[in-house]
Amino acid sequence: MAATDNPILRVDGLQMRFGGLTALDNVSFTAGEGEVTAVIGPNGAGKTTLFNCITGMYRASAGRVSFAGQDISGFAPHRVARAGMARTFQNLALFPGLNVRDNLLVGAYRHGASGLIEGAVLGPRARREQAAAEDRAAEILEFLGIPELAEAMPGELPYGRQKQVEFGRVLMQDARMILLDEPMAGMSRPEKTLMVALIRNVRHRYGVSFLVVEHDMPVIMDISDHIVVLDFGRKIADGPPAKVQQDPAVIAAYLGSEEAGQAVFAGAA
Amino acid sequence: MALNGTPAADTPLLEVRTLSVAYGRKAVALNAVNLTVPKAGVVALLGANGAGKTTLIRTVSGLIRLHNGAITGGEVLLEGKSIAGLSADRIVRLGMGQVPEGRLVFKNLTVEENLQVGGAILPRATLAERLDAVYDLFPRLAERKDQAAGLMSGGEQQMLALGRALAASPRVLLIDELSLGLAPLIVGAIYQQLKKIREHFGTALLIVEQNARLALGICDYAYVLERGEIVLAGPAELVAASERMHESYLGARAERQAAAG
Amino acid sequence: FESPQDGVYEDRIDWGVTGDMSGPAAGSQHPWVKGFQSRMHLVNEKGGINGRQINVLAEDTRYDAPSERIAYEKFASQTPVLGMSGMGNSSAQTALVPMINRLKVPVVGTYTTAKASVEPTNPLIYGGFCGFKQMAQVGVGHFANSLKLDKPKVATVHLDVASGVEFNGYMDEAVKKLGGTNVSIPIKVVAADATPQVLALLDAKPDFVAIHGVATTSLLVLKAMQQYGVDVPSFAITYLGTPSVYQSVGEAAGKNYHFVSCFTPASAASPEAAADLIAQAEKDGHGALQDDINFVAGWVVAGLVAEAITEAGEEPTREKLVEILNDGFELPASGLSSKLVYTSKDHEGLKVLQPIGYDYATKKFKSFGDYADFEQYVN
Amino acid sequence: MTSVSTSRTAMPIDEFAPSAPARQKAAARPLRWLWLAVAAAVLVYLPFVLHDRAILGYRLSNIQLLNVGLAQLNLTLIAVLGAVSLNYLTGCAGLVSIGHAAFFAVGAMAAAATGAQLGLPFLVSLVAALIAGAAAGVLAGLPSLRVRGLYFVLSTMALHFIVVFAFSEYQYAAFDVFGISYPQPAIGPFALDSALKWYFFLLPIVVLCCLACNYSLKHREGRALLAVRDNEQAASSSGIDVRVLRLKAFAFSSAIASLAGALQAYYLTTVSTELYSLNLAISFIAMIIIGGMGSIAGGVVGALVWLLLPSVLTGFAGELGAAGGGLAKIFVEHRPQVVNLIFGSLVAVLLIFAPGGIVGAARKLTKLVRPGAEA
Amino acid sequence: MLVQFLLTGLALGSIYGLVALGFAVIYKAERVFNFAQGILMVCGAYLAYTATTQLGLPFPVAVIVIIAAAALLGIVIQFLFIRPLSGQPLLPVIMITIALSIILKALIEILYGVQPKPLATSLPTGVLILGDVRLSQLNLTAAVVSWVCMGVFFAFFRFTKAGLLMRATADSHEAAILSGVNVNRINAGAWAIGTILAVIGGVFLGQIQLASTELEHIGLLALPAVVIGGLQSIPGAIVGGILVGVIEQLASGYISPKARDVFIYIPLLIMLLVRPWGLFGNRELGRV
Ligand SMILES: Nc1ncnc2c1ncn2[C@@H]1O[C@H](COP(=O)(O)OP(=O)(O)OP(=O)(O)O)[C@@H](O)[C@H]1O
Ligand SMILES: Nc1ncnc2c1ncn2[C@@H]1O[C@H](COP(=O)(O)OP(=O)(O)OP(=O)(O)O)[C@@H](O)[C@H]1O
Ligand SMILES: [Mg+2]
Ligand SMILES: [Mg+2]
Repeated sequence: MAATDNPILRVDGLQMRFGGLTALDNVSFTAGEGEVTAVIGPNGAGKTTLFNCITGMYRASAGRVSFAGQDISGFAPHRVARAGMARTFQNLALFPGLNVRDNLLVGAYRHGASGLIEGAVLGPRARREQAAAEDRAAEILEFLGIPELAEAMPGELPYGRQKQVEFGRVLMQDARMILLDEPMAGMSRPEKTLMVALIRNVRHRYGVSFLVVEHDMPVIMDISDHIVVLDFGRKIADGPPAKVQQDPAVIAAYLGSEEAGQAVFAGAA
Repeated sequence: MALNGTPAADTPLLEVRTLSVAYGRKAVALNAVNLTVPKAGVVALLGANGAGKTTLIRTVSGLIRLHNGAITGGEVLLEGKSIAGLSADRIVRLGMGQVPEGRLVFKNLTVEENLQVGGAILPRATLAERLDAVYDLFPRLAERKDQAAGLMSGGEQQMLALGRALAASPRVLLIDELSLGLAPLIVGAIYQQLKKIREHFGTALLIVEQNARLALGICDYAYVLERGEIVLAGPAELVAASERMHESYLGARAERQAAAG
Repeated sequence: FESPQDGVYEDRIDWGVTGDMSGPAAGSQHPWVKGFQSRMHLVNEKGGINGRQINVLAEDTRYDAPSERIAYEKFASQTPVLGMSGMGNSSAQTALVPMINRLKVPVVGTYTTAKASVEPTNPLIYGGFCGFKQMAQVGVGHFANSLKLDKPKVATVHLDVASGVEFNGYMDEAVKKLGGTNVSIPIKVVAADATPQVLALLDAKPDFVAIHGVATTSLLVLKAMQQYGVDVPSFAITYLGTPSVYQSVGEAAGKNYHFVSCFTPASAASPEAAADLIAQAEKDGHGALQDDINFVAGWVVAGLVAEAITEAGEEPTREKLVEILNDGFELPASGLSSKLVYTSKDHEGLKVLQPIGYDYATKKFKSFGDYADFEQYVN
Repeated sequence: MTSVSTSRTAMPIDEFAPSAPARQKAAARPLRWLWLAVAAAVLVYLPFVLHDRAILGYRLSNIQLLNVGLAQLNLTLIAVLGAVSLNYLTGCAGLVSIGHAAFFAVGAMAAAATGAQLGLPFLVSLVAALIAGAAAGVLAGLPSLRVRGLYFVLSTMALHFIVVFAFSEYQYAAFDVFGISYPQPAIGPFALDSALKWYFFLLPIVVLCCLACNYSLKHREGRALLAVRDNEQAASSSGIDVRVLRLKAFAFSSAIASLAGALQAYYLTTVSTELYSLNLAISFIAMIIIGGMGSIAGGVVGALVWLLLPSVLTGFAGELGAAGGGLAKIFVEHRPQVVNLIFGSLVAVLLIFAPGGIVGAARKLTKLVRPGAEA
Repeated sequence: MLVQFLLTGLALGSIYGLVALGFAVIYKAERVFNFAQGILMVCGAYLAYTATTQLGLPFPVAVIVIIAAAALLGIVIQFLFIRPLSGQPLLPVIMITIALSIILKALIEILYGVQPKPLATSLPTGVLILGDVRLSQLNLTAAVVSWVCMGVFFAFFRFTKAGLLMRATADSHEAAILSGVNVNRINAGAWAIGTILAVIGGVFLGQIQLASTELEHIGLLALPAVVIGGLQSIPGAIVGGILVGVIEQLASGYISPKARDVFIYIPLLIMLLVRPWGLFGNRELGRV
């Protein structure tokens, strides 16, 4: 299994309880460097919770997370980000009061060091960082094919575009690993296709690793090297797409077998 | 472009006539849209992001003003009577249910309370019966009766939103992006439930869906919206078979490309 | 003759008034401004002063120091006035003293007198209200005398703000002079109840009580005293001399409650002395205010101003006005106030006070004699 | 509006386009300088107009000058500092505070301790006020680590009452009941002893503070602040330490407010605890709402409107009342109340019809008039 | 003495609690932090003045008139000021309630003048003597009324459909509309209730003191009361009010009246840091 050869992320016995509910129950897996790892599972299985525990949004009840050789268990979100991990959110998380370019610029935060006062007095370092970040943002907007939207406010954009902007902000972080929570929900098929291409591209150029939650099975089968399946907070399968797809437990819990599954699977390559 | 065939001609349940809608002063979101939902019919509204699907739903349900939009032309008829000027809650009480985009549940209320609010327009006696029917459709909701809705997962909230709309026993149900964020199994199951809803309750459905294939699988009739205009309309099979549909929405070609690249 | 930079024109003289007309002290300062304006209406109706109408420019300063500052500078140069009256916030007044010395607009008839305005005597500032010191002296003197107390035990309920602390200081002084003791009992401006204060009173067992505050303070203290059966006489500072307190505490608690004042409410004054005031108040729609001590005070101060302007002659200027006032100026007791004296060393003005009570049967105020009878207590 | 079209030509997926960044430069540069020069000229000439009550020798009536005087202008400048700093905190950092008057009190206390008690020079006590304000700001910001929204608002209200209590204890213990008196401020040999001198001392301070706030928002941490306001979670997952940044913003904002408090105390020569009422704090909130939240210009405009409007209204009410008539009688009788009534209604109308404040409304207008142009 | 302080604090605090309860109802329904609650209380005192002194109505009639007028006032306010701002963030809504209080205060001063008015109603004004402890019957009546109101509203929100709809509307405006709820009517109802409660408190306070716009500041004490009790909690408002009343008595009695605010706001601060949702409130639900 490729993932374990060269893991960038190692999740070990992760557990998360909310009152009486165990949202994550002793989940362990690894994600390989430069690979796309998918997390799938029925609604409420704990996928978002898993993301939240890894990125420090929630403090796990038990278990460890190590990233790029560093133990990041219990890190606050910003420290996780600074360690080189970036994420998007299930229900979109943009800064509605900032235009698209500024949204992207926030992504460059971790590469700078200048403070409030330095900015206030136009200190040289602040200006330098600003210029560098702006150049980078322009590049990324170009890359996403939306340079003309730099001045637009995110609220004016359609949902799919907003998702792209969020992705752009994540790219600004130059992270080693990117966590995407349902990046393609609400997108049309051609847009999904473009998004898939984007993910591929980023991964190949920069060797960025991805951890992706997505319900669109064709897409998942298409892009992932490795799939982790959760159900009721427990890991029920873990392996390459072809194998997971055949796994009876997965079919029973998630994919379904009869017409329902067919409808969804009709587009699979 | 209209493909052959129109829905049943006798007074349709819901009819949208040359409807135009704009946000703010200039942002035209819908342009002279015509659409019909027959009694107990299932109609799908397809289209890319930003095509105006949500706008259409909001206009029909009267919520558009809450989102700073305004009707600039045309009318909306429910059983032949214009409802364009009515307040959204009036429209709901006239029998129009809605499952909005992005799961608007009452986060601080329990599942049960959410459903009770949904059915608040019903008399007390029928309400209990109706709630049982909803729980039958979604056993997961029955399990979580007393949980606060805000703590449920995305998919569970989606079910709740659907359940809440059904609790009011609407004659026509507007559903915006039902499959968004739902696991395939659940999507499949819910679509099965939609069929049941129509059969059991005779509820007409207007379904907005990104997943064209899924929607075409259950609807009688489909409309395709592009940049605020209907560009394709016709019976489901015909729409599904059309060249344009294949190119843009069912994505056969694009997918093959992606797979190759 | 015209002197626009001093607010004197062919046909009118501009005169400034500041007061809290919509802020926390409006309950007492608003009637004062109204009294001032009413008196000037009367002056104007009688032909003004030397052919000039008096034009009152009233600024609402909301008990706020910056507003007071802005208003003063306005009066100095923006809409220049010959002089001004009012200024009812002692902190603002303290803050303004340097500005007054620089801009030299005389303040004739202050509503309250801050220490910094009178020590040392300032040629530009003239008191127009009874001083806290005299209130304490007359109140203590009168009660000690009429209750035949040797070493009076006194309790002073006062607000925990600047003027309250000051008043309590004067009470200490006045009581100590008689060899008695004074207990300070602070209370808040915004209070819903005076139970803690009255329990402290129960503890102190005073022979009589002095009250400093706003109308509500008196009311709460009196009601609580009644509730806890503290039956001792009390007196309040001048500002509290409004009928509403008496009316709402009722006779049982109100008959033993007095206030000390250098002004006489219309109903306690002789009919002839009060006739003008009552007629004019009715005319201006202030009938309800005629018995309010603050209205009377404003009325009296406007009279003082009119008299000073008259004496300044055909060609009044700020300088001339100051000269007149600073050089030994007297107004005899009018029936509505005690006599007013300014000397170059003393600008306090109204120094003699009398205790005043309320007669529930006639719904009128009553005074306990003549101002002259109480002169003995003041020094 | 760009909408997704199905026949889109493919974006350069396989190619990064390292084209030169199209950073927008203001096309109308010279015009902008011209505007700036005009604004500067007006600001410099304005105090002379108010002082002489005339423009170029042509006398103006009080109403023509909107019943505004120089002292009022100076106090307004100080209030601008308060409003701008609150807008930085509330509009930009998203921390709603009704404790802003407390920082004015902190500044006044710091100035009292250094200037009035220790006799240190004026400028030194201003610096002391800045430092004390920053320190108090950090303390006041601590609850922001725990609570959000309304709960935080209430913690600032608690702060207000606690600081005011401290102020009055300090005042009564170290000074007298009438207030704290400040020495005559002077910069070296130059005494600030007239309204004109004060104006030219205050103006650059205010301009610099506004610029500083504005610039900080256009750079790394300032922008991060806006991000935190808009979406805390997304901000923290971009590497922003939300807690520390909030405290920094608090310190920055309250340092300016505290400076303003010290300046106000010196300007008024004596201040007392009653000055720092909840109403003062509320008036700062009103200013930023009226002007427009989240922009520095909003703070400036709001302070001008809030402080100058009542005086203008009072001026006109006076004129109207003099005109006579039935309604005019109410005007004369209840002028302060009528002014308050009109004023409160104006605020309400603004809130209802221009939720972005005056600045927001102006921006919308310019967008309508010149599409594509940003104000 | 301690017992006396405690009991007086309890009785007085019940009035704060009553005002706080009105505050909590409005907050619960519409998420509006109503700074005008204090001036609404003042309106109560003046309404009572008009009804009893100016119109000379018999007390029971006056009570009905006052309550009807209060409900109308609340509905009008909601219609004119609050409805247009629905969906706006925290601060503009706080601000419009402040603007509202400026407007109401000015109107009252124009209509009634700035001098306080004595208020005389037929509420019992005597003294109840229990051993060493003396309690004003007025305060006791107020306490009883507050407790009754608390019980009524607790039941209302818990067990009635209108209560459920009110909670739902508070949660999500849009979702409530989509459920066929006439949210305008619900919100107007909440304002009517909130105003009635403030007005009742105002009648009591006006009677204890004078009808005066300065009563507004006492209304401000309802703010810490609701927070300590829990912003949306019905019993919390009353208990918070009582706590504030007791603290006020103890601080004024044993330390100094000046320290009162500090002793009220420091516990508030501690409460915010330790248990921000208050003694009786619920945690706001939130998840990423
Ligand atoms: N903050 C929280 N408090 C209480 N319960 C929570 C919280 N967050 C999540 N849960 C519960 O944990 C379970 C897992 O939720 P999670 O959001 O991780 O699911 P998911 O796999 O992302 O589902 P979906 O695909 O529908 O988004 C759900 O049952 C949810 O109700
Ligand atoms: N509140 C609003 N104000 C201004 N413009 C809006 C608003 N809501 C939507 N729009 C614009 O109207 C157009 C149609 O949007 P709509 O939400 O109806 O599309 P949709 O077909 O539902 O898209 P999606 O599949 O992304 O949900 C878009 O260009 C969108 O940007
Ligand atoms: Mg999820
Ligand atoms: Mg949509």
